[in-house]
Amino acid sequence: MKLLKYTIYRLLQAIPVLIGISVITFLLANLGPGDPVSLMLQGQEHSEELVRAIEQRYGLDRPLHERYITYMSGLLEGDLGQSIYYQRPVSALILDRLGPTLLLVLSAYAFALVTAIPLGVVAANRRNEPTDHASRVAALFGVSTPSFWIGIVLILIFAVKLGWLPSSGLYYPWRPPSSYPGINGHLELYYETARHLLLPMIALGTLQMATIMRVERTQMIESLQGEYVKLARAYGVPERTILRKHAFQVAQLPIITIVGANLSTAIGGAVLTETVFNINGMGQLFIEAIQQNDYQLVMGITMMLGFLFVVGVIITDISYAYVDPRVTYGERD
Amino acid sequence: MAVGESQLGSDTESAVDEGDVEARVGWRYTLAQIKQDTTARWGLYVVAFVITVATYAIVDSNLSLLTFGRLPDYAFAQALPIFDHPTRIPPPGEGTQHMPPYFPLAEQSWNPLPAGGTIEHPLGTDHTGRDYFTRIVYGTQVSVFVGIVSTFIGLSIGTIIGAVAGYYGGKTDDILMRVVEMIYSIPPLILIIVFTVFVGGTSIWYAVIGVGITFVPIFARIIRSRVLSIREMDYIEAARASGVKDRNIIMRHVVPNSFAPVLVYATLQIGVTILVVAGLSFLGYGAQPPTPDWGQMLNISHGYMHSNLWLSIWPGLAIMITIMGFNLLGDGLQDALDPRIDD
Amino acid sequence: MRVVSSGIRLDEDSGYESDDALLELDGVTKYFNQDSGLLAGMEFEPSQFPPISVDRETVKAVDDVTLEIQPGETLGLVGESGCGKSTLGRTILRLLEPTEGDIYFKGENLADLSGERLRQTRSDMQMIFQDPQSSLDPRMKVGQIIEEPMRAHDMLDDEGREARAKELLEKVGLDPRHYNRHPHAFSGGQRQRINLARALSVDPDFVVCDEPVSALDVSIQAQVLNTMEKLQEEFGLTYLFIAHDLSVIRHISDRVAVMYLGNIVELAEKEELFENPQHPYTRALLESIPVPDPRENGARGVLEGEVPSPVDPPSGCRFRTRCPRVIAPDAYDWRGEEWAQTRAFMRAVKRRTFEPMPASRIETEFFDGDLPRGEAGSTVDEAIELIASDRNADIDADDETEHWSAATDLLLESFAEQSICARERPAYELEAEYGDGEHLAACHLHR
Amino acid sequence: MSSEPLLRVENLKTQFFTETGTVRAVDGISFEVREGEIVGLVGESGAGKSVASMSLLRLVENPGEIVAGEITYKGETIFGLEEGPDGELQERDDMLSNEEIRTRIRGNEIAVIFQDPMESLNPVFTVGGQLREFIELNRGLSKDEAKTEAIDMLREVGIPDPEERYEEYPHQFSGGMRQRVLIAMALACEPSLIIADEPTTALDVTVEGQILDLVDDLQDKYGTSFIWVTHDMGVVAEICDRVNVMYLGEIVEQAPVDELFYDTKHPYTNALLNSIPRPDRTVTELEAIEGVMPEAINPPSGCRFHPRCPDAREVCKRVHPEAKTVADADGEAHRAACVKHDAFDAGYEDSSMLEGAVGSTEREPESELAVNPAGDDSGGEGRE
Repeated sequence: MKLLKYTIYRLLQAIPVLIGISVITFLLANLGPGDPVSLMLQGQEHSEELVRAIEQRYGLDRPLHERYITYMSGLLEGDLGQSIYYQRPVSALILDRLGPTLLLVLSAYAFALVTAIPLGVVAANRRNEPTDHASRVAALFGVSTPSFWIGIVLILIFAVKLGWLPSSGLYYPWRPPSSYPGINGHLELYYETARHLLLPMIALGTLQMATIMRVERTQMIESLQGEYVKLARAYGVPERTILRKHAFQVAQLPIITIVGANLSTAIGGAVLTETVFNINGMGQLFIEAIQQNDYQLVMGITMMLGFLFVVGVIITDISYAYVDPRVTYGERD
Repeated sequence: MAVGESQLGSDTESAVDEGDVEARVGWRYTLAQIKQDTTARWGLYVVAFVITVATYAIVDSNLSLLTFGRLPDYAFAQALPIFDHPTRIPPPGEGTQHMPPYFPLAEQSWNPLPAGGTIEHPLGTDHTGRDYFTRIVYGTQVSVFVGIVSTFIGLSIGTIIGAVAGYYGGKTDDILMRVVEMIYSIPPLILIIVFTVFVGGTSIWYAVIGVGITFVPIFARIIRSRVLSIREMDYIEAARASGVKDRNIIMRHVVPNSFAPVLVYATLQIGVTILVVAGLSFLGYGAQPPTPDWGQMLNISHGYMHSNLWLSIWPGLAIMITIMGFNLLGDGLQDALDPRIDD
Repeated sequence: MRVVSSGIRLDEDSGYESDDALLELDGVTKYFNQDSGLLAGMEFEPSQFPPISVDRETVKAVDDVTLEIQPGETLGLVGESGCGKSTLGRTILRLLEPTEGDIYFKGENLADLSGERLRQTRSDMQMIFQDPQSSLDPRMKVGQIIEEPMRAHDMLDDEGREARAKELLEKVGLDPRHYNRHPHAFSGGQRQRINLARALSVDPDFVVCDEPVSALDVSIQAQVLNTMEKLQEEFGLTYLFIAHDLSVIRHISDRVAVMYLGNIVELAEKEELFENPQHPYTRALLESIPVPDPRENGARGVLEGEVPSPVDPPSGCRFRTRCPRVIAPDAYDWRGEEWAQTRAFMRAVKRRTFEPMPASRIETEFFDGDLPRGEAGSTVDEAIELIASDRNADIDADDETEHWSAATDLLLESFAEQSICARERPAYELEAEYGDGEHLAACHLHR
Repeated sequence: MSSEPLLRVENLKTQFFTETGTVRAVDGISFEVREGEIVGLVGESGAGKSVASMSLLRLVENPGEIVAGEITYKGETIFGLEEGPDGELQERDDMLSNEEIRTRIRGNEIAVIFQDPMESLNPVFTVGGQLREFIELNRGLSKDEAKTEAIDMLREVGIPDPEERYEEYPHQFSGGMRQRVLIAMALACEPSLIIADEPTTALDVTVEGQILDLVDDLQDKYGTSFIWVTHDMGVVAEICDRVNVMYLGEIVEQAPVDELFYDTKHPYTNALLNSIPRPDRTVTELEAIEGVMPEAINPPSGCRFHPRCPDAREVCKRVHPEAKTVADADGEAHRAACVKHDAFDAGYEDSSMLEGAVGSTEREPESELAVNPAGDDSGGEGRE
């Protein structure tokens, strides 16, 4: 019950932020010297009438706040406007491309968490031993290397040199296998998905992995020095249980926060990774929209990505509240 | 005696040494720590090296390091990135053919490019025959310049917002931090691209400003939390009780005491900034050709992967080493200034 | 008359000459609004409409405190953590804005002052803090720290300030050569001495000492206390000495005020208060404290339960919920032990300290088998009905909790809330047995 | 006296090996604890009392190490060294292994109560869950049995409404309540000895009174022995049967509580008692102990207390006194480490007074200034 209360509280808190995102995006797309019309007409001969016609067509002749209100009321109904370049609803375009991006980001996170947490715990437990040093150096490389370059190197090794894995594209596991030539059955499709996903997942996940590992290590070290760990030791709790339960659980709290906060880097990284691996996701759509000066589409995507981030943060906040009782239950005097 | 403190100092009066927690500030102390800390020392070496190379490339834009003489002009073309001009994104249709932001991976019809290893071209040449080594060297200045300048922009605006929010608290804090959260909610890369394309134009200048603004929230948050914790200190209250003016409290107590940890963050942030700008250039929205820039070089070399894979390796390595230098330095500083993790 | 060589007192006439109190508090009150923020205090209650309400909790840290401090004396302010003693100290210095009330310092109402005027009066009032670690800016040198207040009030020139700082270092028992050191080179006791030197640099008349020795080891405590006493004499200081340690308070104070949950419950001269305490809380406090004498075997732990939340303090006397001597409500007719038994039963039910048991056992356990007579008895019986294990055999845990709280409400409303202790706020002036000062006790036992 | 004590510590030394040198936190202490008694370990911060008490469970943290001494508990060797064939000290064969210490001693034989009730409980687990885990582990009970036991114990230590509070988290408890939980934890494991490390220091005086009462009652009921670590002479007087006074890693005086207060044999104990203000009578003049306790990394020569001692003479600088029996109190030895007693025969009477001896006249604590923790005169900067 308390958790539900907190969830609703958190959702309400997000409303002003979401409105803020929409304002920022709207202003960026509409206020700059590169206003939509001139962007659209760039390089073309145009007359005043043409400009006015375009302005009228897209409602650009009305004052800014009116346009914003129109846009927002559409937004509430799930209408993100019409893409100028594709001549399709923005929402439909986004929906088309959302899947691969989510798949990529989530798998990268899964990869990062699965590798980083055990590594961080081991490093903390064997502090200042070779294992610790090795994992710290690895983490240093991880935070210092651009994800797209990791992608390129991975392609060079595994696709170009060794030819083991494909260098681009993605098979969508939610599509029927029949839509891909030469794929028989779901199992084969999943296998292909995995093969295609592996390299981009590592490329995108490495930074997250390194970040999470560093935090995990620091937190575990701190947690292992806690009084409650001393107490558990004094009561004969085995070191293994202390490491896996007593110290571990407390150390995970900041990890949850980090996962949420890093979502924005991950989404940015997804744009680059999709570019390197030619995956038709939101990132690619965004780049296309930018190239085509499709400001409606750019606005829609930016809002959507901001929204994704906010949702991600809310989810992590709620899981934090779930793990840490101090958040939902008020402090008692 | 910092070690074993947990046991030795568990009595009522903390040992004198715990005073060091707050004493771990100040320039002389910081420098002494850097000298002692291996990590920080190496970080300092790398950063110093990178900055020297960058400066060298600016001071003498006509000299090649290895040939000890003048290279043909085309080797570094109009090298200085700082003087390139904002260019509008080319109009639809034309743009994609003219300068795609990325090259799809496909066999190019080029002959294999020179692999390098010669005195003249130690790292070979790019697709237009320019010396790759020289371009890598010149790329340093773009990265270092962009990293430092945009971090500085983020730091200055962030400091003002964070300090005001933290010191005054209440509604001011609330509103400022809410705005900061809004900016923070849009993924940086996306925000920067939208900013450069719609507000400015694809130019390194707009990228620098865009990156700087995007990182304002990070600094604002750090400074704010630092100011909040300093505000709780008794010495601030003592100063207030003594009738010291607000302005003097901020200038003499709050600012100096917040600065050291912020410096650590700024150092680490330079690395992050270089990372982001490299990504931006890779997509074609950072430094524009013919400026030698690592991200942009990777963008181009991506298309020649099958001809000369080393072209894709060198710029990446350069980025990695540079960022690593700043990260090492920042980590070392942090270890030195943060008593909790005392290796 | 600001000549350094003429002595450590900057202006000889700064001593408050009037016969009146140096400091007078009249109904000083300080409330805090808990959490701030755009959506803070917003409550979501799905069971009501509208489901969202804004409810800001107010912590009543200091509530209606009236007292006087005479020039040259040390007033000890003692109380347990969270009782509001530090808040009161900071409110007096106007480091916190009083919610209500007047603070007269040398006849001038500080509560009315603000801005530059307030800042200027700060040279007359100083403060010493509890935590020797955080009270000195780690980046400043000792000399700068001591000179800062003088600089803020434009006292002396650079050389004069340095000379005075060095003189002060010597006065507080430190080596003047330490002028150029940073605080971290000093031990806790030495830091408190630097704090003293800083406070004295502007030659104040009044110093609020907020637990100045509680972070120090016992042997160092004595050193610092002795120095403080010596300085008080030399500088003609008036101290408000805040502490939780009754021994220290007894040593250093002339008069003592005892605080509980934002109220002053007792105020008297030191000997009178310690030898003839008139408030049940003061007594409990004195009885609880361990005496360093193995042959002294006092009662201890005489207080039940915990301090209630200052957000919603009890009405009337704030101590009544834990008071061992709550006055019987007049509405009923009590005989012998009846009220004492009922009170004990009421508190046991409220805190749920016993396991559910049959009605007859409850009666034996709490009332020796005899319920009080008349109306009181039937109320008690009703409460026993609610919680006895044989009256409601097959109920689940939730129901059980509900029954207990129903019984608690019934008992509290019928008895506790009816007592004069709940209905009126006590304030009585008594005749002192020791000395000839006034003795205030906020307890209805003295009505 | 004839029967073997519950715990015997002989010449225990625990040192911390730090970059700046070896910190001799505990330097050769000996004491014993008998069945059903409360033994006090008193001293100021840095005296080494906490390290000493943790050494008993072999819970000294890096870079600390027990380097010498013998700890015997119920006839078993918790720690003991012997000279090996190569002349190096090595662990004795009968010394319990780490695993044995963990399963057989910690918790079920010797339990601890820590100073800080706020930090000692894990914030992410329920109070009941933590209590249950330790009971399960140390008593070999099943989950349900352990839970019943835990709730009973919570009620026993005076936690209202224990069933409900069993499910609550530590932050929902007040400081006093958390300390009760820690006491419940210690008692529920049914140990024979409980080490209480400043268990009431963080508490308010009325709560402290409640806790002391509770411990007294429970000790009567269960007959558990206690080692009570504290700096508060008041608490010592209230609760302890016998007392060990520690100064800079050493036990300087050891006596039954009444003798300690009424027949004080060591100048440090005496000075300590004279320096504290009293709640029961007005003390106008506090006799402060001059100076501060030096660091254990570089203790003074001879008697470690001599630089602060009002009775110090020249001989005190040279002779390091080992504690000796100086009086007899109803069959109990009263030991003190001070050469002024006849038992030492170090020529104290004939020794000259120290230059600038403290104590004779009332002086400002200048000697405190002599202690310069930075170890230099250039000011604070050269500290590290």
